[in-house]
Amino acid sequence: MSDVAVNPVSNLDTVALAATTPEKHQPWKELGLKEDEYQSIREILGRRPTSSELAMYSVMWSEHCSYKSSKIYLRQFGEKVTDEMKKHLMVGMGENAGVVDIGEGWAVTFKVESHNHPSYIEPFQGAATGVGGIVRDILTMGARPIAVMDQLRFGAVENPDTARVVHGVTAGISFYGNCLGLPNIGGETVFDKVYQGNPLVNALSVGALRHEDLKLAKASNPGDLVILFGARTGADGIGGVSVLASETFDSTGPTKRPAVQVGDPFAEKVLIECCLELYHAGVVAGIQDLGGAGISCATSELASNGGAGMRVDLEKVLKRDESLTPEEILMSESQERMMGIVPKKDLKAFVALVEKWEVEYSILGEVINEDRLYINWHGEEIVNVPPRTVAHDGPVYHRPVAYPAWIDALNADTVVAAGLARSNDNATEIAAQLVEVVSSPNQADKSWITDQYDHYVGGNTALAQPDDSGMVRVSEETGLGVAIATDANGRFCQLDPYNGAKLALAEAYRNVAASGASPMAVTNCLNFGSPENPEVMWQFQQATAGLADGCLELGIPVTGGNVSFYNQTGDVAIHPTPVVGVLGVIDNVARRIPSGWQDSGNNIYLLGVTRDELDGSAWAGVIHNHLGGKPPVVDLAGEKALADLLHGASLQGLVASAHDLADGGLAQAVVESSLRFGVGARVWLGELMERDGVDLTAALFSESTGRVLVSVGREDDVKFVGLCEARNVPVLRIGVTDLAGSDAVVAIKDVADFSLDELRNSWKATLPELFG
Amino acid sequence: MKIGVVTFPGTLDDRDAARAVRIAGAEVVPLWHADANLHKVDAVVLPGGFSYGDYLRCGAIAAQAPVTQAIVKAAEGGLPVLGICNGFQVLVESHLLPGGLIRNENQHFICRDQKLRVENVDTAWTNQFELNQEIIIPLKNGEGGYIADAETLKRLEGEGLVAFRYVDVNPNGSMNDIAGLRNERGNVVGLMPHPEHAVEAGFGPDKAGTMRSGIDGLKFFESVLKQVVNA
Amino acid sequence: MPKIIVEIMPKADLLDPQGKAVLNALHRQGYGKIQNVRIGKRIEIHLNDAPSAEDLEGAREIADSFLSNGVIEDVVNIHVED
Amino acid sequence: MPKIIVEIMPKADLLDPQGKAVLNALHRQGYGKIQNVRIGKRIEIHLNDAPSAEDLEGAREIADSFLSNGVIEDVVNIHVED
Ligand SMILES: Nc1ncnc2c1ncn2[C@@H]1O[C@H](COP(=O)(O)OP(=O)(O)O)[C@@H](O)[C@H]1O
Ligand SMILES: [Mg+2]
Repeated sequence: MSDVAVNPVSNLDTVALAATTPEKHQPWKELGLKEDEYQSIREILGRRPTSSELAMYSVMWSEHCSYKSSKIYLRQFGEKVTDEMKKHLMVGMGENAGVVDIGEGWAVTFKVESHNHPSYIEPFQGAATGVGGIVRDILTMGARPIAVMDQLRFGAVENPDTARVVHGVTAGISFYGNCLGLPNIGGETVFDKVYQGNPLVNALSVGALRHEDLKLAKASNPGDLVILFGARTGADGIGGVSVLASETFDSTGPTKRPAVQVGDPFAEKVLIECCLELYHAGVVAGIQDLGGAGISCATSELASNGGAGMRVDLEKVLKRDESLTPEEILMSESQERMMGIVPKKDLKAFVALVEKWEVEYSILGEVINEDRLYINWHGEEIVNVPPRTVAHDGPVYHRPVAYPAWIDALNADTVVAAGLARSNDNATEIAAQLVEVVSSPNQADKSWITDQYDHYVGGNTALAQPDDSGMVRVSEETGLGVAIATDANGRFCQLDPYNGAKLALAEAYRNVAASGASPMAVTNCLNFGSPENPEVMWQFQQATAGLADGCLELGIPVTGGNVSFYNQTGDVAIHPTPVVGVLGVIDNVARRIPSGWQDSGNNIYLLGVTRDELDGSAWAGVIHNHLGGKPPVVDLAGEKALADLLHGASLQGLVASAHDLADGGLAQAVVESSLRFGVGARVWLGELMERDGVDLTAALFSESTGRVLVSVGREDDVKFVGLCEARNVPVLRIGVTDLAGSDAVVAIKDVADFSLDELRNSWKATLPELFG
Repeated sequence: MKIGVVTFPGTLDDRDAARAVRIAGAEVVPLWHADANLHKVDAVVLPGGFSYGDYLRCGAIAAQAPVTQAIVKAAEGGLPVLGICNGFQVLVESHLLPGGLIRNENQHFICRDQKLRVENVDTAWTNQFELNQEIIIPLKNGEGGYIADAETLKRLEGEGLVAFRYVDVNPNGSMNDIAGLRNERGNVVGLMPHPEHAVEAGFGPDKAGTMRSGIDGLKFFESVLKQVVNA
Repeated sequence: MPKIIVEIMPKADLLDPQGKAVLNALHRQGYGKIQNVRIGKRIEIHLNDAPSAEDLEGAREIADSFLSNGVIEDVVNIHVED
Repeated sequence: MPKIIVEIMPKADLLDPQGKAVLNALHRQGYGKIQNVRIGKRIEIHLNDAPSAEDLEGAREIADSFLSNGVIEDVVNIHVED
């Protein structure tokens, strides 16, 4: 902080000094504030801010913490909802994470968050601390974290820098998640050159709690103690998240201090167990994790949320490095810290528990009955602000929005207009295309990554990779559990962000339904380019509207999420990538549906209809290196009917497997369903082509939505088909499951008999060959 | 019948180990790292995880804990002790079992359903298996490569102290495909794979034709029950 | 066999969780006088012949660009042992 | 602040998978002259005052009994830096 960096005591910028030196130059610009923002801070305070106050406002008013560009759009997630949708919501948007009542006295909380920029600079630590941060959000709600997921976007596989990021990110997630003892139950891995300089690392966590254990981040009772506990505060990550996440890379950070944070999952694991015991003992009245913006955020938000104030002696913070200035302490993003609000009468019990876990703590101050946040440094007042103005009254922007100049041309460049060749009459060629699509990096087996993740720990994992959603048991008594799937197709969103967001929602919803659970709530992580680019802002406006409208149509509310802007290199933004996570509930995880067939001789049915929808598809990308046209049509009513059907069928135990169709279309789904347990299949497409009026290429590779591939035991056939007909879900038998073993085949009539072993070899070899 | 399950700071699979003990039909007694009192348990499980972050060397800091010191002494007196993954590393660092465990050959953490061969059934924890039985047990570790000097290896092989060997795939570069060891007396067994993750149908490893239904791990716990009852 | 020794430590400003855990363990073992512990790497590069100036230059390059991660680590020493 | 430096290496005749992986990577990068790479630890123990003979004795003890595992590692060096 060049000219605000002052010595601990001698050169301190105090409130008194600020009042008498109004004209002192302050580095608001270097801290990322705009002139009018700086002026409004002066107006709020009626004087210039102290350097500590400036540090606080600048981090809290950054894009990352204040959502200043996105706020006006995110509101609709709270507005486009019915009472029915809110019925199961115990905590909605705005808290650290939303909380959903799943019955039997249980609730779950889940959220997905980005750690994109740090993960490009230092992939290992960036990804690791991304997991750490989201898990603390879940813990803060009073929940025991029970699983994690990771949504990854990397650059092109052939770019030499991609391997650096892939290795670092996956190792970081593996290290942190595994050490925490949280099963990794799924995620996404996509390679595309648009993410070359801006990989996306999103992490999701889910936690479970009893209703009565719900905790909120607020300090409302005067006299309660403000206690910082967990790791010591150090110089790492000062300005890290806020500056990195708020500006493009060429801008320099405000300090010479390292901008990266180093994670210590061991400290976090201990913190989790310690917090859960503190909750259980009933000794914390409010709690907040320290993430981006550190103590600035925790103090101002706790006070603001509780409608109270706080008095804090900052020198009491336990430091790793005694040379830290008060400004740096306020901004430090050291990991594995929590701030608890503890009634004085409970202090003894609090101390006994933190000491049991050998967690360090220090009492910083107390809650006061005044709308003020006072922070002192060795007795001198360095902060005196209304907490709300820091935490919640940040600037709100109505950024200019412009319809992208390029999009009409892109939409006109359809697969048909571009004349992409189809090999409908050449069985050899189309068979080769199938293998090429299936084993392309985005469609290939992800176990090179997911085998680095512990999916067993906890003993409650009912489904994980490679199944359609991750599922964990919440109640060991009844088997009650939750399923989660996340999706985002950046290619579709580039073509049409409104429908692209709906498509992401539809796919995640369908994945949850395919696993046997009932979709219930939505979280999201909106990854976009610079909000200062009106065309990016248009994409953002479209995507948020699409997601909110889609949720309303499906009747499931958004409970929280995260926005990541500035994902661009120079002027080139990433594809809009709104990662949508859907959480579903299942009364007994024993009822879960696997994504592949386990027995031979079952019938294979395709639910839904197939249109000639190849624009933006994996086929267009992999075979023709093409992106253009319009994404597939979204039919959310159809998705709902499909989900209801799967739920009904699962209750009656009618389906032996279900796998949704998405990237790579029917071809991909058939191959994956066979590979899941090594059971072959015989498939014919003639009737499908005739019924839906599509050619062989579309039958195999179209990415029409609202489709699921199921296998059904012969004895359940009549009942199952009857159920589909009763619910008006289009159903067509397209094949039968075949033998397992070394001569198992996926036989597609008029295309080829693919040896399952050969398919497996190509599908499995791709990532190991690329990344070792 | 009481079986102690140890928790160090950073232990992760203690709840799973406790569940396995309960499913096998024994009573669980939680043991805390800082407490040297073993509460008269009939056997002890050192579960998996990252005790003290597994910093320095896996299991090295946990080997110094009061509870470990007590367990070492009791094991020398014949108390059945099972070390799973990090627990195995603690046993090795405590010199209850020979050799060392180092970073996996491919440098990655690996989680997979692993086939093992039971090579010794004369122990407190394997007596319910058949000799050379092949079982599937989840494996998950970053530092599971077993190493020992030539002389130690020779002794292990010569005296039949290899309890489990990896079959088909050696996932971490362990010498002689060693997945687990026993001590001379047979009361102490350590292995990298996780039997406590294969005790409940629905949550175990995949078996041919049925998802997540493998429960081969249950026999470890049934073995110790049998052993203690017969003792 | 001649070796080039490259010594790498975590940057002073950054958290060294490993060092912290070992420090705590040593304190528990009664070594209260120890103020801090930091843990880094010692990498031996074995060569057939005594390293030339060029080899050392190469080692320095490797140390900075590959063996260490400049974002979180410092190369604190490079020297030759025979 | 004075420090005692403890250097630990994997035993010469045992596998060092990390060293091997780095060696392979260096060969791929064209450093063909390198015969072998081994990776060990460099541990700094920070003290308030210059270490006494007793402190050094203590450090040696810690190094042998705790910082290294004699079954798989050797303490190759202990020295003081100021
Ligand atoms: N980075 C990752 N982390 C964890 N699981 C992943 C990751 N990438 C992919 N997976 C898992 O691999 C499987 C296949 O992924 P994908 O083909 O993208 O599924 P879908 O098409 O159903 O969205 C899924 O179970 C998914 O959860
Ligand atoms: Mg799917």
